[in-house]
Amino acid sequence: MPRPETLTVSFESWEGPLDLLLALARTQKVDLREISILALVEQYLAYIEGARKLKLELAADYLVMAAWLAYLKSALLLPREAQPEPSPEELALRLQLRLQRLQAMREAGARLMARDRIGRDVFVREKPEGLRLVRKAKWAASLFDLIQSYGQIRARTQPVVHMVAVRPVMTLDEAIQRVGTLVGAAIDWTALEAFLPTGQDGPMARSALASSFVAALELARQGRLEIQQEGIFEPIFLRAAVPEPSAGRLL
Amino acid sequence: MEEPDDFLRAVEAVLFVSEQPLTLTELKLHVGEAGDLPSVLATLSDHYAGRGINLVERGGRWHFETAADLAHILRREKDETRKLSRAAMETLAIIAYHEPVSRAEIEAIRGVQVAKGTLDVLMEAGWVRPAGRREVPGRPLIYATTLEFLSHFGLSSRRDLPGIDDLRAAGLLDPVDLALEGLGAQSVVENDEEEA
Amino acid sequence: MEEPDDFLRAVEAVLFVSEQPLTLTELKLHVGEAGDLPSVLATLSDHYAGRGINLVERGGRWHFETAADLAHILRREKDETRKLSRAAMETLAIIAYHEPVSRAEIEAIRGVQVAKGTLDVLMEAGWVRPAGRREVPGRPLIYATTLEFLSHFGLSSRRDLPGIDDLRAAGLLDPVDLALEGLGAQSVVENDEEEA
Repeated sequence: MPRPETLTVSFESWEGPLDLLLALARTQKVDLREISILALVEQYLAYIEGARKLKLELAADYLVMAAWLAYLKSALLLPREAQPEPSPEELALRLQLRLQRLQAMREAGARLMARDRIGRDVFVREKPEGLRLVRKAKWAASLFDLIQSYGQIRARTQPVVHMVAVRPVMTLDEAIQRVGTLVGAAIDWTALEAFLPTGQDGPMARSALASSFVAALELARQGRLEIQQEGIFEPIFLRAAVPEPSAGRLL
Repeated sequence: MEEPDDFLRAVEAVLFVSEQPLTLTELKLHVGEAGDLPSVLATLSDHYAGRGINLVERGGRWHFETAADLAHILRREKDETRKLSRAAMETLAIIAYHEPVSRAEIEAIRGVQVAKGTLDVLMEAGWVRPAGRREVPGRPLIYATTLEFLSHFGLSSRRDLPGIDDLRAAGLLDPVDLALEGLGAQSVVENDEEEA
Repeated sequence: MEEPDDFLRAVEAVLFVSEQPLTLTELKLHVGEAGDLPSVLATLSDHYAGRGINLVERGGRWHFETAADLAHILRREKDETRKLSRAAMETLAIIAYHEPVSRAEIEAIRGVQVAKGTLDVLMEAGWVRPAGRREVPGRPLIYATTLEFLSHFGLSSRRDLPGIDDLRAAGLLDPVDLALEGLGAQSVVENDEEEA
């Protein structure tokens, strides 16, 4: 067996205790399946001892491994019946299996690296022209879009002639007059709409409604009528003001 | 087919990976002098004639290129439907109603400058074409619509375009404020429906 | 030699100009469905076998590359493939032969922690990718190889990994615990926790 000292490489070149163990195992020059674990333990412990004598600084995991191997060695040497669980044979087998696996991957890595690799052994074109995807726009536009656009341009740019549209309206005075007269005839609560002129629609109907409402507010302010509404957006009711004695007292 | 020898294979591979066409001298730097380069190039060139890739010589330099008749395959076209921008739509409408018009005239009608890309888009779409020059100072280019324009918009001639009176009748010439009022009323109705 | 038809010529040209290896689907986008693509690829691949350029399939994607024996002619001084550290090489092999694997599983095989830069280097090279998480406590990330890994190392698929069948048959790709069970070692199962 070669002396462990023949492995003169510094610890920095080992990737941990398992790596060192594998290197030592390979010095036994046998298949990893037939390796003597006891001899390997001896090799490792001797190597660590040698390093200590040289006052090399050892990383903790190398020392942990040394301690574990020392334990394994003593267990392997114990009489059979005194063996603890798990058996030292099993521990030794585990170690052997781990070394085999590491070795297998190390060899696989080397074989992988030795393959014909692109850029080292085989080459692809330096500057391929490339395949082009040409996007061809299909424009979506309808005749309506076209004439609408034209209409907008003309509407936007033609000299604008301002014409004040004559809109049919009910004036506020008219509404006050009308509501004031009609509410006198109404004894009970009557909806606002009942005070509107009939037969109107469109802008005139809207104007009449708005003016009549404002007229009602004005008449209520004058104390000529009362307004009641159950809630927001509920119908608005009007009736002629009934003078109440209590109200008079407060004033 | 004859078994290619290593010299020929080397020439083939060097031409394949090269970034640019190679002269005989440059080729020799790689493949050496072990063979008759001009004859090998001729053999290779024969071999590739009629294939998808051809070996060609241009001005004393050799390179591989794809066969010219396959160009359409290497550029794959994909249709994408896109909406014409408002500027493009308006420009197209002005050309259609007023053709032939110069760019300056289009701008005068639109009241906005016409970006350079706008006319390009319309020409790329195949709807607008340059139609000569206006014989005025500066001889500006004038534009007109194409037959493709008519067929795309389903018109048999430009006379089919609705006239100003038709546009007015359709409400398309409504002054903007009234149009807005209409929109406002509409949106109120919609809101009411949502609340209900 | 048979006269190449247009479909074959198109496939040849598309593969020649493509910037990356192409799948059948990608090829069809360009050459259409006018021919039997797999058979044309086989024909082309046969045609180029033994030439200076070969047509190869890697992980379902096809590309042209130069023949490996011409490396000495094509390799240039400036082409220096960055040498992987031994740790990176082993880690790559472990991922390739065991994928998907977690970092802890890599460490169990190597007997050391995976240094921070090791996986980064492999991912940067484009050979390794995170491939989800293992559904065990802690949900560790797991790693696998990429299609680029296959093309770079000239593998049609992972089945082509050198010696993978032998390693599997020898149980060397199984975890140690599983291997112990396989060996029929008695009183082993309960002591699994001991394995660090």
